[in-house]
Amino acid sequence: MGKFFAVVLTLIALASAYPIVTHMYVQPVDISTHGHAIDEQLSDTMAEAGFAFLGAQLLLAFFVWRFSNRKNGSKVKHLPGGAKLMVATAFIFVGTEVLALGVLGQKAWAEVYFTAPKQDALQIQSQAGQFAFYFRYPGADGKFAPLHPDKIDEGNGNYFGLDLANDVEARDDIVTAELAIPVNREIHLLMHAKDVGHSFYVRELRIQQDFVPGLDLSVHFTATKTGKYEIVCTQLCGLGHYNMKAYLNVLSQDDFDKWLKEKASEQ
Amino acid sequence: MEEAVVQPAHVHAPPEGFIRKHIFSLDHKVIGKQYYGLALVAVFMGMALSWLMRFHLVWPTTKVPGLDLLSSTGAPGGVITPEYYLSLLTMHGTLMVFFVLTNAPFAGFGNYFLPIQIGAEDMAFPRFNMMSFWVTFVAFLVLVLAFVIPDGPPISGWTAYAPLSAVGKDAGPGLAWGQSLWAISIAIFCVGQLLGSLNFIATTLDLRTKGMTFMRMPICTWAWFITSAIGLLAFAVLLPACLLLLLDRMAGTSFFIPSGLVISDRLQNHAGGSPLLWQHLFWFFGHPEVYIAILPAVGIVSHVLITNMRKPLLSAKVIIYSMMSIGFLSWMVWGHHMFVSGMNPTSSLLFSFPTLTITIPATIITLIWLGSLYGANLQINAASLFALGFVSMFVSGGVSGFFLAQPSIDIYLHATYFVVGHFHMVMGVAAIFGILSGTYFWFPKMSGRMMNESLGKLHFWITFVGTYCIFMPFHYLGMAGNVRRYSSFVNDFMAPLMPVHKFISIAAFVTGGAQFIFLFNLIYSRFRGKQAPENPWNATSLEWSIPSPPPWDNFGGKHPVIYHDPYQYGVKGSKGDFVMQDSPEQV
Amino acid sequence: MASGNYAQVVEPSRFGGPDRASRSGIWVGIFAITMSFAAFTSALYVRQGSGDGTHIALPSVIYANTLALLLSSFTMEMSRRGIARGLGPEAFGLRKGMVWLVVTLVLGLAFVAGQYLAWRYLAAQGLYLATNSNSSFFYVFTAMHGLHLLGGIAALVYLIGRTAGSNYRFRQSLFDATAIYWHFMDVLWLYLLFVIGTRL
Amino acid sequence: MRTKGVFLAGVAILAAATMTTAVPNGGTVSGKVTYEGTPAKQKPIDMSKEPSCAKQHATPLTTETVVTGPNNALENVVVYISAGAPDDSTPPSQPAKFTQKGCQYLPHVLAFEVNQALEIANEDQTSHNIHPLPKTNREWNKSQPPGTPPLSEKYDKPEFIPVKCNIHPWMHGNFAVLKNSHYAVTQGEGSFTLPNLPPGKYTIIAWHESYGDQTQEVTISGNETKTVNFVFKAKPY
Repeated sequence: MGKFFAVVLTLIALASAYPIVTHMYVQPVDISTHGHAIDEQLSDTMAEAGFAFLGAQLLLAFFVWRFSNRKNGSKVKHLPGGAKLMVATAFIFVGTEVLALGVLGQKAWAEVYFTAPKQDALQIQSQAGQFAFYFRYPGADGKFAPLHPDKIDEGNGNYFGLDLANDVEARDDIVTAELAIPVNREIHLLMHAKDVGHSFYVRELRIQQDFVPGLDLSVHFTATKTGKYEIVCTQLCGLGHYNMKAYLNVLSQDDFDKWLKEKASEQ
Repeated sequence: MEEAVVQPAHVHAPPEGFIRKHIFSLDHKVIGKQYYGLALVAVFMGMALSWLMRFHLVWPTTKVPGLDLLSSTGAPGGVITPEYYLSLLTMHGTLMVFFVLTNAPFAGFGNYFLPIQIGAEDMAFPRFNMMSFWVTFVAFLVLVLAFVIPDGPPISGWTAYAPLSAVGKDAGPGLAWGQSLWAISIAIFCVGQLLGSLNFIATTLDLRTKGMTFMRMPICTWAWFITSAIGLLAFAVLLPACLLLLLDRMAGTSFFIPSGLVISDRLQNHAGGSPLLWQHLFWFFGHPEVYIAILPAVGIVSHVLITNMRKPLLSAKVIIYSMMSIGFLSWMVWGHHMFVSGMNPTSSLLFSFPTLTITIPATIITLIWLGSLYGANLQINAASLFALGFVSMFVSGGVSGFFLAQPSIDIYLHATYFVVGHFHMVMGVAAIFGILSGTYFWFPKMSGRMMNESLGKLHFWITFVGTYCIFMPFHYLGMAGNVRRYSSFVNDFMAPLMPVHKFISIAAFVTGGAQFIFLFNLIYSRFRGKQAPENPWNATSLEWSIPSPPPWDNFGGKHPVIYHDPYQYGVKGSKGDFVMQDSPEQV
Repeated sequence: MASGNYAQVVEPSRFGGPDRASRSGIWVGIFAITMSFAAFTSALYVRQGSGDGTHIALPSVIYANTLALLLSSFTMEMSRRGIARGLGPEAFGLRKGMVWLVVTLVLGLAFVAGQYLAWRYLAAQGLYLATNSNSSFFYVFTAMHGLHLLGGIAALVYLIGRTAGSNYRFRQSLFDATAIYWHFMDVLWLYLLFVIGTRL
Repeated sequence: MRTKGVFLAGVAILAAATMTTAVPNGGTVSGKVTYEGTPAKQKPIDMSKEPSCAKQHATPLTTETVVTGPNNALENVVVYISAGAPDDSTPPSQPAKFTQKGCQYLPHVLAFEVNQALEIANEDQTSHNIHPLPKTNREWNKSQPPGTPPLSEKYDKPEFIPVKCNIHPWMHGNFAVLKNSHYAVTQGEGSFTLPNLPPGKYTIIAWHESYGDQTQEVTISGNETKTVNFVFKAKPY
């Protein structure tokens, strides 16, 4: 029975490793300038974690195979080196691993969070609400008009709560349901939550950031490939959470300008 | 002068009558069984809920016959609505984390065996002990009440993030009375756990019998002791958090609700609250809770492994110190649940390092187990199989934690199925394996009858393979960016992942089904199992020195005297290759 | 400390024993309560980050209450000493201890009543639980402390019952535990008063 | 077009409803509802988040807070008798039908009577959520997965109730819960007819979701036909 356990465990360990080794399920191609750091960090960790996983599982399997149901009265032996060896191993291997990954991870993290957006970054406001994303471009005057929650009227397409009646500056703001951005241009996304907590997740951008009501957060990124990608909500926000999504549309500068003009005419 | 002297409270007369014996009993053994029974009910409920979820995820529009009887609005015509899926999810998480993973390994086994293992006739405060269970039971009733009220169970997940959990009915079904019941239930639960932890600590400190020095306590006693210390702090923080949440919901305060929220076209009348405050308070409890679930299992498994390896661990001390350092570190890591929640990025790094550091004591524990297996005379039985399974799960769940501990990787993996896979492996399945191992090991002592070994082994094989089939693929889904807590996968990129989900669901049905073998075995053996001897496993600790089941005062009115460390195996003893803790013979 | 005088309930065969247990128990409980109030306090600090709280002028009755509570701690100690001595050779201490115990109870009740007055005073100013963050925290702090104090009062009533009852049968350790708890309530209140006074 | 079909159905129900409590060949009030000024521009709705709905609309739907017809006709105005006519003691037996199709509410404004059965159907391939926001009536909030039986509800107090779908923020509609059977909802031409009125003095109210309501008095004698017109002031913002 012990030998059987060893076999089963070995099979499980190998089967578990197979899809990873063969890259059966991997993150989609990275379209951001910072994503490579995250991906490298991920694969480094995968290598070390995979080694630890297989090592431990196979060792367990081997020992169970070797030392289970021995004939009665067979003398028990003790591992030379004993606990000291184990503790030392843990500290040396895991310790260095921790330090290495910790330090490397810091680099990747810093690329995303410790760099300020450039001056010429394109500012776009994103509002998350139950259960859709809406986006606002400053329009002709290049300014975001102030928001008035009491003015929100979704039936009328006023998702942000612009005071169109009294605030002339608000009338040129462009409100859209898709996030179109020019390729290779830094985007500074200002994040605003309308009701509860939400999150902004684009797998290809390697960006995930919560919307926290009452907190003005922002992320900045640069997309390097044109195309349509999905923006999904990853913070449980209510019954429509699964259906809360929008499209990120990365366009060439010209197409983007055309798109923006067209949207402006719809307002 | 004698007048002032009365019987110490712990010496209570043998209970009379059914009520006193089996319901409002002061006997730690009965209370332990009550906790275990409650956990058993909760775990099968939780499992049924997960079945419904897995079913809905892969067959979203298929009717579940009869489900509309449970909730006509939640499942009109038997089809699960998005909000009802979230209700199932919330109740599954709450039942499992609080009423199973906290109750069974810690409160259940702990209550039953901690006093016995230190040679006490009962807990220090039997009345508190009884209260702690019945309080917990009320908490359970309050929680499940949410299933039958018109509003339905809450939909904000077991983490109940504010403001979703705080604003009330406008934010959706289940968030009116359902969410309030949840908060009330958890608050009550905290009281029960605080009473319990207090009891455990006082008992361990002051009721150890003669010769039972700290280092002579069995590893599981240590685990329960450390866990109760963690629980004391954790639940002492969750309780205020729940009270503040209730005030926001019912008294119109604004602890967690900021200004200017518009929900269902209604401007909410709150100002200045901080949603992150809830996250901090919750995770300050929430992360230690992981260790409240896993440490007792670590203790139980070590206890079972040693007995079945017929040799002591390379070093019990090292395991104990590792558990302590894990408990200690667990207080500085709560922020790693909030890497992407807008917390100051520097603090993310500060939280990341201790989190990664926890892998060191965890690795030490694992290596000690592995190293001790070398040269063992390993007995294979249901108990030891589940213990070995635990070691395997502990590793599998541990390594995935390595990814999530790093903020940069968490940016991509946060809130994907990778996380679901991780915590189910390490705190869900692993802890459950610990409970099952303990059950097969201690059932003879608790009931006086042996469990059926072949059924036990069958149960193990299906469960072991099944859980890997369920939870390993979760990690792959996470790698592909599959978002968690979705009631159906409408995103374009998730379509190709559906086959994996089908596989997982089927595995879940099979594995869940296997648990009924266990349930049958439990009930059958309780009444038909063959009589258990005093010490069926030739074990050394005190619980095996008394009859099975033990008398109401454990040691028949006297206190045992301890002569040895808990694990004298692989020695020449009068009874065989072991010497009991309380036997005076020299080793 | 007193319980040493009555070693007969402590079985030498084991560590500590049930009598120690109730005192370790109370310390553990105090630890947990401290933790809870630490959580409340940190909540206050985080919450005040968004600074929408308006300063609260503390009603002067608060200080009277504080005085009452401090006194009660003193009388509690007198009572404990008295009873302790009473169990020794000179039994007259018992009656004395009893008197002090009742005084302590009265002072405790006075404190609770005084806190209630403070609430009325705030309500009269239109400051209710949900008015603003500071008023919220004022009510939460005082209410939570009040609840814990009522627990102490219940213990006092129990002790008085047992002490006045047949032949002064009670457990000294229980008495000590109550005393420790009562003093802690005192300290806790001083801390809260400081927080309320400086932050609200 | 499908929309018209449902409207016709709606009208048919209205007619039937009217029959139930009608006095044959009584008087009639008819007229036209128009606007003056520039109404707010109706914005196209981007449904890309719900492809199964988006592909049902060749040209994107626009918001429907102000729907106008030729020569300043104003649609979706509920014209009803608020005083003069007795409350309808027995609500009509036929249910008022409210349909979700292409992530749009059909009709946009549904008028029905107190305690009349309200039947809500989901003809889409996606889950919808129906969340009416009443002030005086009981509030409920239900989801309706595709292929589930229609929901049946009723309201016991007269009220104008905005309706929204929590899953699709752009979906907004209105319930007009009325006391009697004398009502009409204006269509493309902005015209309405309230037939079979017994002689008497009536207060007639025209209600519009964006422009509020207007009141007029009218006295009917015999089976004459009185003309009453309403003109709403429209603002661009």
